[in-house]
Amino acid sequence: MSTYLVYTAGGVLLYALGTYGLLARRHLIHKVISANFMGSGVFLILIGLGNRSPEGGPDPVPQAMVLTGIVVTVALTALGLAIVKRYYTATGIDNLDDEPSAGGDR
Amino acid sequence: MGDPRHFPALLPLLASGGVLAFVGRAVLALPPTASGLAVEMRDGAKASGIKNVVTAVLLDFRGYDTLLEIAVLMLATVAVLSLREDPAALSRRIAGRAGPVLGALTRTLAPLMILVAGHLVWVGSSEPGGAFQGGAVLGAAGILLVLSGYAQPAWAGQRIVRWVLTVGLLAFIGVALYPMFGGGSLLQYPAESRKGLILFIEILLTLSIGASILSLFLASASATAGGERP
Amino acid sequence: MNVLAQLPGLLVAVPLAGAAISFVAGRRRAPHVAITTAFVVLGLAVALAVHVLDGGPFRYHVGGWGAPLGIDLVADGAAALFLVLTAIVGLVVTLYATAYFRTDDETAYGHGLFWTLWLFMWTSLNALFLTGDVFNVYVCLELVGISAVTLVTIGGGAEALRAGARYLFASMLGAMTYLLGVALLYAATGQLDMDVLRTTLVADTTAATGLALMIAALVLKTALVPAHFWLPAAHGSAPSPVSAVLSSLVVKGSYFVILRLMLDVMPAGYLPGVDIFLGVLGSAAIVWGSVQALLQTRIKQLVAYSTVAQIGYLFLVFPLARHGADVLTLALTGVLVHALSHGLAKAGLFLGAGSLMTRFGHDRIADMGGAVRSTPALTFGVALAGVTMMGLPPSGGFGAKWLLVSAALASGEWWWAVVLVTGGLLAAAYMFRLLSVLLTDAPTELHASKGDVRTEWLPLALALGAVLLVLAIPLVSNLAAASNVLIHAGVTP
Amino acid sequence: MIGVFDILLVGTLLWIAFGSLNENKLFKSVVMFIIFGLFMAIAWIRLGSPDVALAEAAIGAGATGALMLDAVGHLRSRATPYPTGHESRESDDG
Repeated sequence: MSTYLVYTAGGVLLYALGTYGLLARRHLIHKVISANFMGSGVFLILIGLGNRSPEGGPDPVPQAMVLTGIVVTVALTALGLAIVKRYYTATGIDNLDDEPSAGGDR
Repeated sequence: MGDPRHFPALLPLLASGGVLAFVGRAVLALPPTASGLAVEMRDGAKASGIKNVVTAVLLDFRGYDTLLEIAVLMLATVAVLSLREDPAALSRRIAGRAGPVLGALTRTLAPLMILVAGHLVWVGSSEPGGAFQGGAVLGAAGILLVLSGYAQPAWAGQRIVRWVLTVGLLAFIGVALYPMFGGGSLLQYPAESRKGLILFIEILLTLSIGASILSLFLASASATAGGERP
Repeated sequence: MNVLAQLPGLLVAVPLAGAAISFVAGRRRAPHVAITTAFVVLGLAVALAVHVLDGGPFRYHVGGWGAPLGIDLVADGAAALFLVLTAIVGLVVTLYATAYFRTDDETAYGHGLFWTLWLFMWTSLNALFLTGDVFNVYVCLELVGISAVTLVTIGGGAEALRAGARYLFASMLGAMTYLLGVALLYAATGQLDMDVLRTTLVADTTAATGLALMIAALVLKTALVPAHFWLPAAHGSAPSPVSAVLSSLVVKGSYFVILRLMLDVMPAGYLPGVDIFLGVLGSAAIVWGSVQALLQTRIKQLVAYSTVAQIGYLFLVFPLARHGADVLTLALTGVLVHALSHGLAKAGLFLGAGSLMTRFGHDRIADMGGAVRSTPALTFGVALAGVTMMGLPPSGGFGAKWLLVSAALASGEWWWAVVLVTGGLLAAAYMFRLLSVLLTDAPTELHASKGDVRTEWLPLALALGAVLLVLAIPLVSNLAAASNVLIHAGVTP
Repeated sequence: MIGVFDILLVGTLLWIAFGSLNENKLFKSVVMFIIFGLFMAIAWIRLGSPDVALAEAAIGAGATGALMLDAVGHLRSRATPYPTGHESRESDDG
């Protein structure tokens, strides 16, 4: 047992929690938040496991991957929230369980 | 637990429990020491003259990931713009509701953040920092300025705004293509101009990441202030 | 500059530049940028295919580093095939879209941003077919995902927004799971390059878990039953040119990565049972998707469920690949022909369905009687696409099924052949349901009395391509022989 | 060596994440999400990744948080024109 394992285990738990939230929470914004937690979980696992270097100092490759991942996640989040807002304005619905009453689309 | 009908549902519980067991087992099976590509990367970075190895990985060894990532950011901005309800909404005032506290905070914080962003880019090749961090701070400063009403971008999809959003990506593509004319491959900076080109890209990326993050916020925020549905 | 050596880099950089320029160009000039880009990319893709046929597969070191330090692109026969398919469908869809999307309406279709989004998607598909790096796949998948979701919602209807939201969450789940898989794989092996992984992969719990997660995520993105729940709504409610691209190309992007991981990167039997499991899911997809297609009353929903079924065929290669080089060669050529023929025919069907909906002003199959009299070229195109979908001779679909059935029989596992034949019969049933209405000689009342030449004839062009593909099977099999899967399996010297 | 600080930090992260997902009032959920981002930044520094910490604070907590607050505000400002029945119970934040 060592420090990297604490953060990695936290990452795994966080990922599982996010998965649960994404599938179980009803409100769309809660789903977006859940996906972000999943992302943070993966990032913790990446960098946690990159901290196993015997000669000290974390592996730079996972760090670069996480930096990329953070930017990608904010892009996904922005798109998700934009769709949620537009959908809510159009229908007044904030989840995926209810069906919109009038679906007029080509 | 919140909504008794939805939160403790069986399928999500099984899914996340399964993930926990499956991934947990895999993590515990790992040896306690491993160095991945760290050694190769450090040696490579030493040869290329960039002291911050993370920056070297992002902009040099795996610069292709970064090129596509800038594309992701610009794509997301375009995506959010395409989801606007009313194209005119963007040109309306979206802020100007700062209280005295936020106002004072912004007056101190925003210039500081812009300085920090510049500093991050400048030191990025040797210390923690670089285009991503600098750009993010720059974008955050922009959001703060807009929220407190100090900046009023004429955000109307005009040519100039489109250019600001695109120029970073276009310049990056240009720099990526440039080595091809000398027989190199995509993003293969010539050794003699490598450091200069990387710094040039860093500065461009900082501005374009900052602009993208700010416009991600503006494009969506203005939809709120755009008034009622037509 | 030696253009031939630079083709992989150009195939990504050119459409990316096109996307950026189309955004700056504005609503009116963007279509011209898109058309220009489409022609250039088609030229580059064909050149790459010819180059690979001539000189075999090659690797392209982005940044000049080479794996494991840098990222490598892999130009082999299979990648070239998918790139050419993307370019052909892409060009036709671009031309069709110039007629389909009105450019004079300020608010219509994402404020004219369709072109930029579409070129971004094209870039990401090209990048996905070329990449040889498992983390780079993640970035490409995100580019595909974001552009696809946005293109679904671009019409702005409530149904499309709902479908887009569902698609986005499926996409997020897939992306995070894929990245988790990469994290475990990298932690176990310290490598990200597929070719390095291929030569260094040893039995290891963590690496196997990582690869299993990656494949699960890709299966979700490919919409293989039972992970297809997001597809029919998304493909059915998107604007028709978008549906065409989603069904014909986007699902193949993630499929292609599965193909690489399963048949090239992992040694045979590395994930025991997964190959058979994927084959079983594929069979289930063929049956379930076809039955659902039979039950649909709206034309685009029928076509979308047909995609669910057709995706199934692509997964039959995995159980067949266990039976030696000859069966693998037949099966791989079969799925490649199937991917091409489905790509062309399905794009034709969706474009045709879109034109029919524009002409009739609704999407109810039952009320589309007499289409053959009022819109002969269009109806003929839809019918011809249907023929290749059923696998009737002579068509690309027939060639694909023939190869796959031969592979199944040669493998001794005849039950895959039963699945293939059943799938063909079911496809005939649902296509016949549609065609029997369209081909009736009933008087019709059209919503739009005149159709644009592009929306009338382009579906027919794609369908003809899918039929004539049967003549190009020797070419496809040469490209299959030049794919890394067969080279590393020792089939091609 | 397991540091007490590390265990406390990871525990806090998980606790905040759970709280954010278990909270029915959206506004509170989002605020907890932003606080989570700040704690993540500390975790990155502990893991020797100051580059990631900077990005997390600015993007993860900052920009993402601003986007989410804006979305919550949007949903709240449009909540009135629609008759109840469509909205789930989770959106009535106070």
